[in-house]
Amino acid sequence: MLKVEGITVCYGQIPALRNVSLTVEEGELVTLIGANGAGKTTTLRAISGLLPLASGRITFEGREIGNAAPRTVLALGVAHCPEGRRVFPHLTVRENLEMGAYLRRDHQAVAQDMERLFDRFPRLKERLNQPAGTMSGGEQQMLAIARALMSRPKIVLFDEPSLGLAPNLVERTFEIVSDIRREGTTVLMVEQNAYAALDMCDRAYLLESGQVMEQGTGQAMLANDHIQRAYLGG
Amino acid sequence: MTTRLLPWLFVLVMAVGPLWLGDQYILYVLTSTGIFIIGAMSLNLLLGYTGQLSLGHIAFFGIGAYTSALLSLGFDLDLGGVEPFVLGPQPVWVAFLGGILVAALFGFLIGKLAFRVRGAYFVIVTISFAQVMRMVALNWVDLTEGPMALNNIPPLSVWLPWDGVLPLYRKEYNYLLVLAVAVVCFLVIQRLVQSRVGRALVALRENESLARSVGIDVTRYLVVATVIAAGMAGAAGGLYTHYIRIVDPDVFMFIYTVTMVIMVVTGGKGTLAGPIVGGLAFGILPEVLREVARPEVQWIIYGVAMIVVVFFLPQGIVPAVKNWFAGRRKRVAGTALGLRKETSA
Amino acid sequence: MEAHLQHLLNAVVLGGTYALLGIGLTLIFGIMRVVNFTHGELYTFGAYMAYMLAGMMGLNFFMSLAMAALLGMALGALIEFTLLRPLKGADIDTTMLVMIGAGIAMQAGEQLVWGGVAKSVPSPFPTEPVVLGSVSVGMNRLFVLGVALLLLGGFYLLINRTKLGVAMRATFQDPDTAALMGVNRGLMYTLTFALGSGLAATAGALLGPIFVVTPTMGDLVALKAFAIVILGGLGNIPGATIGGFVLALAEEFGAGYLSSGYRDAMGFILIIAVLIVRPQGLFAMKERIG
Amino acid sequence: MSLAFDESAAPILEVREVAVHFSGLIAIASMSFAVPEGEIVSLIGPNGAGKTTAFNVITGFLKPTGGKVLFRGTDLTRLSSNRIAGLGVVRTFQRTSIFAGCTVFDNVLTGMHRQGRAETWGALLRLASVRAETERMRAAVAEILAFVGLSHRADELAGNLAYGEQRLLGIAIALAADPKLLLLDEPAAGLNPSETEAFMGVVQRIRDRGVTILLVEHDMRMVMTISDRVVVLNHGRIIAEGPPEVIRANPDVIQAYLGQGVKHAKG
Amino acid sequence: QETIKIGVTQPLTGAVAASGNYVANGARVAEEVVNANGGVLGKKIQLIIEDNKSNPKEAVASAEKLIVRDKVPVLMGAWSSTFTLAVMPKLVEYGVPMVVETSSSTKITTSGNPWVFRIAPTSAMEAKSFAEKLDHFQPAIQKADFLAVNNDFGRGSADEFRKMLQAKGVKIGVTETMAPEATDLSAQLSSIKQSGGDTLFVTTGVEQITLILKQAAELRLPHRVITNGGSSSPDQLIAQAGAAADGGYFTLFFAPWFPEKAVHPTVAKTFVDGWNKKGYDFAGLTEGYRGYDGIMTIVEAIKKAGKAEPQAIRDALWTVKLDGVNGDIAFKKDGPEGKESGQNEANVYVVQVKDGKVTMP
Ligand SMILES: Nc1ncnc2c1ncn2[C@@H]1O[C@H](COP(=O)(O)OP(=O)(O)OP(=O)(O)O)[C@@H](O)[C@H]1O
Ligand SMILES: Nc1ncnc2c1ncn2[C@@H]1O[C@H](COP(=O)(O)OP(=O)(O)OP(=O)(O)O)[C@@H](O)[C@H]1O
Ligand SMILES: [Mg+2]
Ligand SMILES: [Mg+2]
Repeated sequence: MLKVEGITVCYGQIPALRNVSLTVEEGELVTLIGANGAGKTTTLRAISGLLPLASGRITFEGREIGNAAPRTVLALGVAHCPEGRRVFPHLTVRENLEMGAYLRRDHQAVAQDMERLFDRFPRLKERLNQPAGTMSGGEQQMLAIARALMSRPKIVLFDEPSLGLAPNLVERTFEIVSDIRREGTTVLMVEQNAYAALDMCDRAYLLESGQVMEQGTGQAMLANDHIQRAYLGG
Repeated sequence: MTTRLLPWLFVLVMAVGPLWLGDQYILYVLTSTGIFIIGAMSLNLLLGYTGQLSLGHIAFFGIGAYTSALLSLGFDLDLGGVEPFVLGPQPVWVAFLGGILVAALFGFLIGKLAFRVRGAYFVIVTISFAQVMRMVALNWVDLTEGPMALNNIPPLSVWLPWDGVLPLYRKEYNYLLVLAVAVVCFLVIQRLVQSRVGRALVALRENESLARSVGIDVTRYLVVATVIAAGMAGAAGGLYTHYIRIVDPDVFMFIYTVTMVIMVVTGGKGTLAGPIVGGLAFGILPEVLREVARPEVQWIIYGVAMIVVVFFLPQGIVPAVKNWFAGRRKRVAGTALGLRKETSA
Repeated sequence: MEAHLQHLLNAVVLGGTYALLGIGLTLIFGIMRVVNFTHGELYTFGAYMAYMLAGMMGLNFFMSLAMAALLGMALGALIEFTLLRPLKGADIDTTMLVMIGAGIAMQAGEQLVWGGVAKSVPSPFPTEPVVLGSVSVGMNRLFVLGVALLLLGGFYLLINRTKLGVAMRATFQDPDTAALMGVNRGLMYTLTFALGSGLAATAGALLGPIFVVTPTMGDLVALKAFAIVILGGLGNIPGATIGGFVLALAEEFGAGYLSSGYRDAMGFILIIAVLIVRPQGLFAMKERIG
Repeated sequence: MSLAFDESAAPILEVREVAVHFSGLIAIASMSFAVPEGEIVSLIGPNGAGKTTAFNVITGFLKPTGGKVLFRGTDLTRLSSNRIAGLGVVRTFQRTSIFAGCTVFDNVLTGMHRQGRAETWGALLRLASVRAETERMRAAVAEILAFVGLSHRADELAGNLAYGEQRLLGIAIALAADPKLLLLDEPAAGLNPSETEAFMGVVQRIRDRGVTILLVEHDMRMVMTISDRVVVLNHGRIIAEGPPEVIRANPDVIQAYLGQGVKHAKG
Repeated sequence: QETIKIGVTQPLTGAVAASGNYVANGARVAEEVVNANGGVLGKKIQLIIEDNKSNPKEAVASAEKLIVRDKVPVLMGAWSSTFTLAVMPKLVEYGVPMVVETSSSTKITTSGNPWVFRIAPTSAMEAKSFAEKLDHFQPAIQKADFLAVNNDFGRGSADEFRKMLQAKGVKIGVTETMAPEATDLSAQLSSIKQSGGDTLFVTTGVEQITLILKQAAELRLPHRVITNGGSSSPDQLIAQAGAAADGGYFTLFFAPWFPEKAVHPTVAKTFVDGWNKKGYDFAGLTEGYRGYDGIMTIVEAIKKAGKAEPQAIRDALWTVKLDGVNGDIAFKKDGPEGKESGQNEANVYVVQVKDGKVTMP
């Protein structure tokens, strides 16, 4: 479904990704792990069109999307929940969610989706008219996740969705990820909570210094010595 | 080592070059540009280092100019008391220093105020302050003569052991004086920004709450910066007033602040040499343009030149030149490294 | 009493035009954070367009007004596209410098094209004022007030109640994330700048027949518009509206009862005073830290 | 690991009945707790419980609606945030906070502000003492960068660092300020388990240097491992307080915060 | 062939560009007329016109440039009093005379600058001439209010007229001022309406006069409006203020509708013809004459001096007796002894707009 083929991405002159390839099949949950600065975020940003490719190809459902505008990529069904929350600080919670459904025209369905998300994150409903920037870190993270789901994507790119969430909510978030998968949405997830991520995913990739070092099923990766030592603190 | 000597070489060339050329007109242009460069340097301290855009900076310049002019001419002030307050003409240097002090005092007030308002709000407060000052100069006719202007302002003077007191009517002297003041201001700013105080200012620019969280007394340093910047702008104003020898409320014109901003940003804000390079470029440009086109077209070229500079050198001229040199050095180093690799392989 | 009423009426009428200028700028300065030094020139541009269309070409006044607004938008779009777009990501001072350059060039261009001599736009309204008891006001001024109020209401709804308005605000708070939501960033930038410019041009075209049209007419106006935006809080349309009226009241009563020499200072004194008490402007919230 | 909470240790920080309201919204209803000198105390609680708000109150970024904060007997609620930092109470930010336009080195150097004495006049006259001080500080910066593991990034612009590195830099800056009491707001967010583990070592070493630490963190493995004591906040009220093993078993805390299947959470 | 250069500094851009350009145009007409008649001392004259950008600092820069770069032996300028005052130290520094064509501040000729020769009248002189015409006004002026632009020109004029009217037994109401760039004057006019006077004296440029007339009509101001300072152009006012201009009186130093009523009709006619030939705006004649008379004065002085040298021109300026568009031009001594400046006694005309036409009562 999503195919990244040998991409190189640079900030200025310096390459952050070198010849990275990965694939995500329809209905899969794939995670990306790696140390700080390995290039995980960069990979997701390149897929969703925020960064230009120096070389390589990205295709989604057979269509070339490397270097396409973020809007085009989203319209094809790729949603991106960015790192570090990135809610619109001066918009209210409701307006933030509306932004998530920006490209959608089916207003009634949008309203229903919003209600469903409120069931998952009741706090958001309590705070509908609060400017997002005044919410607590975790509340903002909930909002960011909910917002990404508002577009009814075919695939969601999550960049550290559990960041700053309390344990019970981390749990809830992973449940949601499982839920949406069950509903047929594909997921590509960057997660520092490597145990949980590897445990629940189908396949995983390990990035180191901008290159794919390992790949395999989640369980295989969990069992991998190197990964145990370097990333799981085992 | 060369980079340390470079500024002094520049000063030497500036001190000797124009005098050697002996062209009065060039001297005039350089002197009046130099005065504004001093203003721009002081603005850079705020804009470039603390990140506070003072779009009313000319107010300090004007206050310096008016104070210096009034002190040197003497004035009487009826404040509604029994006796009007009368002050006779003061020696020009006393007046000049007075101008600096009063400007610095206003800088203190504005700095205190800036404690409360930042960013766009600070911009507007400073604009408003300059406008109010202009209105005061315009309407307090008893003191400032309002729009009728203060004229016949004495020039600055020097005391020479063999000549006694010599009023500086000649351009050469005025030019050298402006140059000297500029050098002093440069040194003050340089030392300040390269110190702990300077880092505190930059911290304020970059991230105020973080700065406070590590114990930087943001208000205090902002006040220090504003006082110094205002004092320097006041000195520039004093130089101006004793050089042009008339001062009227137009000295508070917005376009003058804009001129300083242009000098700072095109030259490279937050760099020491920026205001000087930008100042020379955009101070001299209008004089060059005089010969080229009709007046309106001169302005158009001037405006377009600014846009062009930003487009091609968005950081300003000085950082662009620095990067170019750094890049070249890196390339040279890179090839050297490459060679070594080959030989070792 | 009569004098109070007359001053009040003057202030309300003037406040409408100030508010109009304020919301145009609050879009660009308040929302986009571009210190727009062409705002005054776009105002001037609108006035000259009204002069050209209604005065020289003899078009219907209301038609000319609409066309001047559209031309102002077009010019705004052009400025955004050629000058601001290539600078994407540059800081506020850098874009400001470009706008200063553009403003200087535009003003000189206006003088080159139209000459320095004042022009006047023919007005379709009778010169006879509307008399209300002891006070009176020009018909054309009432018209301006009416249009201003309509535009203020319309833009309030646009920015705060429509999807487009939300997207506009989102874009300038976080362009990258807005793009991830499917917003066409470029379009938003151009559109916002064009709308702000269109409002400035509309103000110019509306006021052209009341005042006279000169190349420097925008200078003072631009400064006041900045003041109004700040008074109301950045990006806040109701704030800018109220800011406009407050400024007009301060000027009118300051000039009427204190000293006319300080008339134009009143607004600025007011701003300093307001910002000392409420540093974030009259109608804005404080930011959260941490 | 150190012993459980020692009643006799004098509190370095005492929060007394602090309340914070935001126009109608009650962020903190009433909160009292103490931090004994030399310990690591964790403040945990669900999202939106008021932890960051408490930090904001302690460090003077927010004036509380009511209550007091005593640092070695001084009431902090009256002081400005920089004065509080001047007393040695230094915090990090939950939202990454660095001097983005400066190099990593300069970021930390700026953090050392409190340790410098050079003032305007000294700088203008370029006194020898000032120059010596600068040299000393530069050496200290290198040490701190090595301590948090950012030495190799010293000349990079801080804004260009990856997220996790920026978080580490934030801590380096706080350390540079020579804290007596260090308040860390979710320092491990964005670190993977190994990095977190290494970071726990860093925190413990900071404590061993005599710095008291108040920690807000959602990574329970870290909290439970290194804390001497845990304070649990929910809906702006303290619902439990005690050594980690007690808190871990507290049903209220499990219900409100930890959740049932702790297996997914880190640790 | 060599030419004789004459320097002109005027505001060609910026706030007061409109008037500055009119004056510059008048000077250009003079240049053509002189050169068409064979120039002076057998050479053609050549104007070098510099823009002083409506600001005093630039006024100095333009004077420096003209004197040092172009080596002109004589200057004309610099429109506003502040620009002129700013240039004056340069005249002493380089020893170059300047003919002042517009500025009205008394300071210019009283501050002891022997290189300044002003053909424009001071506000005091204008008030004095106006006093002679006071009886023409029916009904007589009982109580006067003032609205003046807040600069040397406006304030000076309001002061002098107030003094003069007071001496004539007219009651004085309020004096309001306005910023030069102000467009909304309703506050000031509302206060003036309150004062209950019958006549409003207005001193400012033509743009603001237009605004005042329009806004006075909107506020139903009962006053008769009289403008002074000579910087208005009734034609422009009729065109732009329409009916609102009706009934107003305007003091001028040249009334181009009635060249025959000028002191020297043929001179006035030559000027108007030259102006029209160049296709300049009729409305600009009331200001343009200043440039014309200024250059003519300079040319006359050069002729008398017999050489184009600053000192000689200055000495010759004292002996000039010229038929100007405004009237006779000759300089009297003004200012401290030994350092006197030259001041010309200018003529003043009052016209009235009636039924959309300019008339001379
Ligand atoms: N805007 C930028 N400019 C320059 N370099 C950048 C920029 N953003 C990231 N980098 C660099 O690119 C590399 C990869 O960064 P990236 O953000 O993709 O890492 P990451 O794997 O997501 O790390 P983390 O876990 O810390 O989020 C890092 O070395 C980082 O310093
Ligand atoms: N400036 C503000 N205006 C309005 N509400 C606010 C403001 N600041 C905080 N709040 C609210 O106060 C509550 C406490 O926020 P706080 O940031 O302290 O939570 P927290 O415990 O740090 O949560 P997290 O673990 O998610 O970071 C939240 O519900 C938040 O929405
Ligand atoms: Mg990342
Ligand atoms: Mg928090």
